[in-house]
Amino acid sequence: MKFISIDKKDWAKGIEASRKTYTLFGPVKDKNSFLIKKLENDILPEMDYNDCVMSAKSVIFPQTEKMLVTSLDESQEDHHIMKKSETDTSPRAVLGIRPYDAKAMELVKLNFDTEDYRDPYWCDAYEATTFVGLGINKPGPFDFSTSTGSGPFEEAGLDVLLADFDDKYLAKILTDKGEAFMDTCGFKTSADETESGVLFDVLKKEAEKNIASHIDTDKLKEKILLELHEAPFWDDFAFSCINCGTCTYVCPTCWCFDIQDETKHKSSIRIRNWDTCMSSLFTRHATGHNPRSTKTQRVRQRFMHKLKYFLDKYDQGIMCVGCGRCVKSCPVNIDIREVCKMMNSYEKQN
Amino acid sequence: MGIEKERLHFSWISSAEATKFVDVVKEVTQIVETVGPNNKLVKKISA
Amino acid sequence: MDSYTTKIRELSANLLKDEKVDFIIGFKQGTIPMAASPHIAKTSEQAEQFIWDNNCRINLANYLTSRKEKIGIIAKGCDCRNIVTHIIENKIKREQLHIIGVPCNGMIDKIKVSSLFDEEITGYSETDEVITIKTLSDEKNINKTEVLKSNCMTCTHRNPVIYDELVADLVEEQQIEDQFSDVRLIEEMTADEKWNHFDNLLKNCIRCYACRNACPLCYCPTCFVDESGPQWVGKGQDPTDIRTFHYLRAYHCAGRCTDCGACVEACPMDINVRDFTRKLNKDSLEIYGWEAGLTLEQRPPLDTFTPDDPNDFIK
Amino acid sequence: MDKCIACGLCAEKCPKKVDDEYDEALGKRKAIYVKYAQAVPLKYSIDAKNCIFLTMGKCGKCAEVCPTDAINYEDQQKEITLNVGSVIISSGCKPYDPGEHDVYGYTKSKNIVTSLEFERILSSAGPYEGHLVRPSDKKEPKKIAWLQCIGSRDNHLGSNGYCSSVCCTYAVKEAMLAKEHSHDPLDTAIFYMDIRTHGKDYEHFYNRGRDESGIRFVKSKITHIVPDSETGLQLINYIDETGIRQKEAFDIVVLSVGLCIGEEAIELAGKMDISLDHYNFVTTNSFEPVKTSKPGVFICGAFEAPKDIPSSVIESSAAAGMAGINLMDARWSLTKTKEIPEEINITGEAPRIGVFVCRCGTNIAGVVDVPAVVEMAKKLPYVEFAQENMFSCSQDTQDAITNIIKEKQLNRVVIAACTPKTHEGLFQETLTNAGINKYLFDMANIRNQCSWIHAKEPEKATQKAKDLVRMITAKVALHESLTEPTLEIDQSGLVIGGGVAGIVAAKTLADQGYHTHLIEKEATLGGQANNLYQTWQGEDIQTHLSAMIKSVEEDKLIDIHLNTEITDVDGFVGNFETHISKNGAAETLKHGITIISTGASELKPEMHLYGEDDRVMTGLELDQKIINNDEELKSTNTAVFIQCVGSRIPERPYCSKVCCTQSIRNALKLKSMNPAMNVFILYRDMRPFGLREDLYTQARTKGIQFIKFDFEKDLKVAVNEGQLQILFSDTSLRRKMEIKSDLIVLASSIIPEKKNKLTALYKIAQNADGFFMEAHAKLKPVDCATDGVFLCGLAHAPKPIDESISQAMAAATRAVTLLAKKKMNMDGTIAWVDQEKCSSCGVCVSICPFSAPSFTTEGRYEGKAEINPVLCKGCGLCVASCRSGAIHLKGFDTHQIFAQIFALDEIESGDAGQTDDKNETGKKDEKNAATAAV
Repeated sequence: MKFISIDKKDWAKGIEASRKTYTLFGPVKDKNSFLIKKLENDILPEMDYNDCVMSAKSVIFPQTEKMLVTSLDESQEDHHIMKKSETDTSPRAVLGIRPYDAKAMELVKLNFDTEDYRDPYWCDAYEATTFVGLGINKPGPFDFSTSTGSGPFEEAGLDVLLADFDDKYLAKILTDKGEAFMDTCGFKTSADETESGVLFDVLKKEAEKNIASHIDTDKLKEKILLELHEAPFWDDFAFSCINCGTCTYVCPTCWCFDIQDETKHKSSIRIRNWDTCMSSLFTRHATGHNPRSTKTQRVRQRFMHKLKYFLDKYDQGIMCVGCGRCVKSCPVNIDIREVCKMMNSYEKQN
Repeated sequence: MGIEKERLHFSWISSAEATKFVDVVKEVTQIVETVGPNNKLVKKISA
Repeated sequence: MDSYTTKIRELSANLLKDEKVDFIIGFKQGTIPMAASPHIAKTSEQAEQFIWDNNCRINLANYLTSRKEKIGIIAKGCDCRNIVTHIIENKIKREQLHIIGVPCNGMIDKIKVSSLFDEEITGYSETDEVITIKTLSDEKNINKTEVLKSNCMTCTHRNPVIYDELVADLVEEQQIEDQFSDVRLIEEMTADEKWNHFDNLLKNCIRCYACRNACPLCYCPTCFVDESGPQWVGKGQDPTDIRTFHYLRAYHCAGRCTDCGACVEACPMDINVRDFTRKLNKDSLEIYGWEAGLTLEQRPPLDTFTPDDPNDFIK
Repeated sequence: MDKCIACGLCAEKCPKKVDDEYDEALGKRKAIYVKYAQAVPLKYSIDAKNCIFLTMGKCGKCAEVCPTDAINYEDQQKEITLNVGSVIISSGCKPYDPGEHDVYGYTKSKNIVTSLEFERILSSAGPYEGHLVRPSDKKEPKKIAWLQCIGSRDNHLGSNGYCSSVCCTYAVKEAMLAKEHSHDPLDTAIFYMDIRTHGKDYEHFYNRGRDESGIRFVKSKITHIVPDSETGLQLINYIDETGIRQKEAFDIVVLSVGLCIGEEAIELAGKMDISLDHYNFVTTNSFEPVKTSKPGVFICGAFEAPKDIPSSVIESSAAAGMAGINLMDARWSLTKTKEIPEEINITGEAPRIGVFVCRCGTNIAGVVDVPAVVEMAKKLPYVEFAQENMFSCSQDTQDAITNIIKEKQLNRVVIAACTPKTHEGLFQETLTNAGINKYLFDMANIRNQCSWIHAKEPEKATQKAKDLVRMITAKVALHESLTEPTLEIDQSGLVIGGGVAGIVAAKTLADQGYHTHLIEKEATLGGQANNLYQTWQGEDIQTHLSAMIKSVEEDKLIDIHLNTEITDVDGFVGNFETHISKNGAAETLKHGITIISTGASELKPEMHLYGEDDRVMTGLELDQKIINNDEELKSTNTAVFIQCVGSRIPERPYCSKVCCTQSIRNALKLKSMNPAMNVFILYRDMRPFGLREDLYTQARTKGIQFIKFDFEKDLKVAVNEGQLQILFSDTSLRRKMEIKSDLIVLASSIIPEKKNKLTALYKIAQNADGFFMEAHAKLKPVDCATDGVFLCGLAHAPKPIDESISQAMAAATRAVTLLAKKKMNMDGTIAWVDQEKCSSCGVCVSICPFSAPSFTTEGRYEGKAEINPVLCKGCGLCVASCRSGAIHLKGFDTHQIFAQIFALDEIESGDAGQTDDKNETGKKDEKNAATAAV
């Protein structure tokens, strides 16, 4: 494994150098919180951040994405023919991404890139992106990533993992893509492999030790789906839910979208927008029938999908990386950790 | 909301007050012309 | 606030024991600091989970919409005003309700509090006037009045306007000299400045509609943004569509909004959604002398027409 | 005549120009012509006296050009015999001709015109297209004068002694309009004897003319007018109020000519054997105001007496009702039921639109490029057929459209023509005749909105016509068949108020065969008439009143409810339920119509020592004394009547109409009791209108003193050494005056009940004075804005007993027109609730002025709003106010309006082929369905 040492004094210069080749994304302070945004010229990523309301998923999967375009102008030869919208697949890099967010991308990839179907919009963007993660030295109180198969120094899905050592970053190069990015930045100071490996390990262990929040998922797999489905606790969880869908928007692993056509004058576009299973519109049929018409059904769907259906279908663990964003953002404090606890420990009463 | 106040006008005009209607329409058109075209809240869709 | 909690539990347990109500809606302790979660108690044991603290910000009237049961509800001043609006707008009947009124001293603003710290908050406790905040490496006492929610700072109806029982003596109402200074700042802007102000305000909106869903006034079976025939608003992130949603929602609340702040509380993106409704509240007060949810006798001014409605704006 | 399509080609080619009598000879017309643009039927006719062919035997141009071969030079007058049971005469009057005995220089100057000529000058369809100019040189006038009482209130040769009743108000109207038409400030002056604005709301109008428009009112006697042909001005010489000679020059002098009876009318009366009075007006009595001396012959309008439009319209209804009573048994016997083809069900069919663009002769085609509009229409989506018509409304075109609809299997129709206000019903009938629902139709008004107002910009007019047609076609494609709710009409009536008007209304309803409830809050019937002595014609009121009361008491169809108050009202036209409290006991009356005749009362003044000194009394109290034959009256030496007590003041700015006549009549009565008595009438304007002027003349000859007092200065009543004295300023002598009197009669005003609770119960409006408002002052003077509610008597406005009676007859007759239908179809364009979307908030319930929305009380949608189709007027208030978007207006639904707006947005392109646009519509549906889960 290759390690590179980056003196923080060289950081800005390196980032500037990468702009020639890469479009950069990273955390930016906005009012009281941090958001992952496109880094405009002269803007550096705020690497020292403790939370980020939204995950980095919009870099690959924008909330609104143009898919197809059509001209209705009959003087044009190709009028009324839907064509794929021009998409930007030039190299981009996400700096300072949370390791669990990158892990989430891998989970999402299971949906967008399958043997049968490949979503070109998502996949092209994913392939064009270099993920430069930053290990979390001081995990926050909501972080329960270690119990979801991820963790503060998780490497899955990342191309580079940075570790913050006060005056320098130690970069662990995980892929060729990652190496190429480092090259472009001009970060070339190799660090000793063994020594760096140990330093990483210490930091990682320290960080993992500081994670106070845990969930147990061990029994989920063996639970009988229908029994969980019919469990009585759903009503109680659903009671306070206001169906806002905030949890799905902030979630790094939620991937649902809705397709819309918009027409004005002689132009028509087909776009897709994030959708949320919390909305009753999500499943409403054109007939008016709605298989998930009640709040309880919708709340159950979200947690069952994350903690049971996904697990059963892909055998890649649960569809949650433990970032804790939904716990913090939920206006009525519905806590996935509590739900998971109930599901994991549920025994059908006879 | 940031739309110029010149773009909004209320008047009571009875169906019998054709003259007043004409006057109000003229006045409003004139005022709106001085403000120019409204590009706010106009959605653009480009293919 | 402990005395409130004790009293709430006692009153609730009695109501449930006497089968005066089918269930009671209140708050329970949240799973994270500075959170209280809406809670439904069907038994007197479940009533033991009720709490009251400075974090009971969510408007519980929202949970009454179109309920058929006999319901007990723990309600502070703004909740009560929305209960009044609910009754007027046929969302619930007065007879269905047993209102346990909570004289309120204002709720704290969790974002204001967390912005005082660089680290994440890990612990919270409170006494009457002081809250104590813990982070991984710090602990601080803060005077509650310094971190009040902004709508609580200008609230003049802290006491329940309608109730069956009270958990404590009524509190003294605040005397607010200038209730709408924030609105006035916006009113004084030029058209372009206003445009930019709202542009900036909405730039992070993710259209989760949490503001709408947290609002007790937003109970339409199909909201106009969800309507597809006709589709009034585009569903994407086009700024025009985002604005249209917020403006129209505000207008639907005109003369009905109690400034409970639930919309702001629910917003994950820290957008001060009240900037829209406050102006209409100010106009309602100045034009019609009307504050929503104070009387069962009258519908909001924009719901009705009377020949003596002010019409100075009509030339 | 059947062949004429009014294309106007004949008139265009006719070489003979004649003075246009419709424009009062200010303009020209041809020898073949239509009298005026709105003539019904719109057919050309030949003026035989001026036609070159008919007078000289050659020409025939019109027959040459006529495309339908409609010219018939041999047409002759025919005699037709009709067997009828009743006859109504409404032959009207003619304006006084000031040229016959020309004392005002009418024939000497073009700039001296009659008021009717001035109306034509002001009219946009008139000789100067609405530009206010002097006829002599077409210059804009700076000053215009009106001279009142031309041919009226004048006993000179050729003139008439009566007051023409309408001229004061119309002069104010003309002066106001003239000021509005004028670009520069216009000076207007009205020279008058008395201003008689006695009709409902006319006094307000007079006040507005004077105070807001700045019209000058000059009380004067005109001596003569000197026109100056060089300047075009006319110098008016007159004696002012104070007797001083004055002169003033004006650009135009308008002679406010009165109404008189023409020779033809007199001849007709002779043939009909009905008696006329000394002015040749038809003789009637006050209690049977539309009955002539000959049984079965009824009279209405100005042939009965000079009167304005509202009174004429009221009388016409009354006459029709009276004629109807005789014919009651024959009702429906001559009616033919029209055969209507069965309606074709078009559900599920794609729209097939027919667009018919009307040329309206040259009316539209003269400006708008009609063929271009048709060409554009042909390319619009769903349009199967488009063509132009010369006159879309003519019978043959109607038939042609019917055939085209059938042949092309059209299921939507657009007519681009004139205004739906007048023609929508006609075209809807065409659709009905073709077997398709009449709501599958809409109109584009390309006449009023294009060719008329953009007459000088034909290109823009054409573009706008295309836009309108494209918009309405987009909307029509989305129209659906609508059914009209049918309403059974309860076959009984309710009359509220048992005064003279109520009694007559109830009796008229009963005479027409309808069961009627008559409610009176007092213990006896009769109302104010119980206090009245005589009508102005001298008929004894008490005798007549007791006969009338007896007739309703004996009528088996009338239920009289005395001591009864109304507590609540449910229901609506056809099915009212009125809850009453009768002697304290509750009862509910069901009825189909309601007539409101709640009357008004006499003001009890708080001035002039009234109530403090027994010698001061109101007019009604004097009537009562006369009825009682009070001996004291005979020994009175001096009696003074003070007019306008409580009327025409800022607090009560209306004229009470009856008091001038009542005071004169009682003054005469006092004078007859004691010829030596000094009788004074102190007045502001004497208003014995119409034929009542005779009474005024008579009073003056009998020595009754009429003194115009200065209203601006105080009039005081005091007691000095036991003697009543009146102190005031005389306007002509300009002196302070004092009269010592034994008796003071205050002509106290008529006051309505302000905030009458019936306003809320029946949803009818009161005007600022507290009188109930009619639906339209001129066109619907006895109908209320609420369907099925009618008005009569003093509750509507102050009026004398004969007018109350004719209005009561009119109200009952209007009610009968409704009752006789037995059921009625309501409009199909009404609101409906999508209950899935309704949030039950109740805004619609609270905002509807007609109480149409309510909450469903049972079933799946319990608690959701629903709309009573019979009550809904389709105003759209609920639709606009529904936050949930649950309420829709049939025929004007959101997507229909949007289609129109989007169609406006489409810039016309010749290649907008239909198939592709269909695709677009299809795709919109797809878009709506695209909200699927992924």
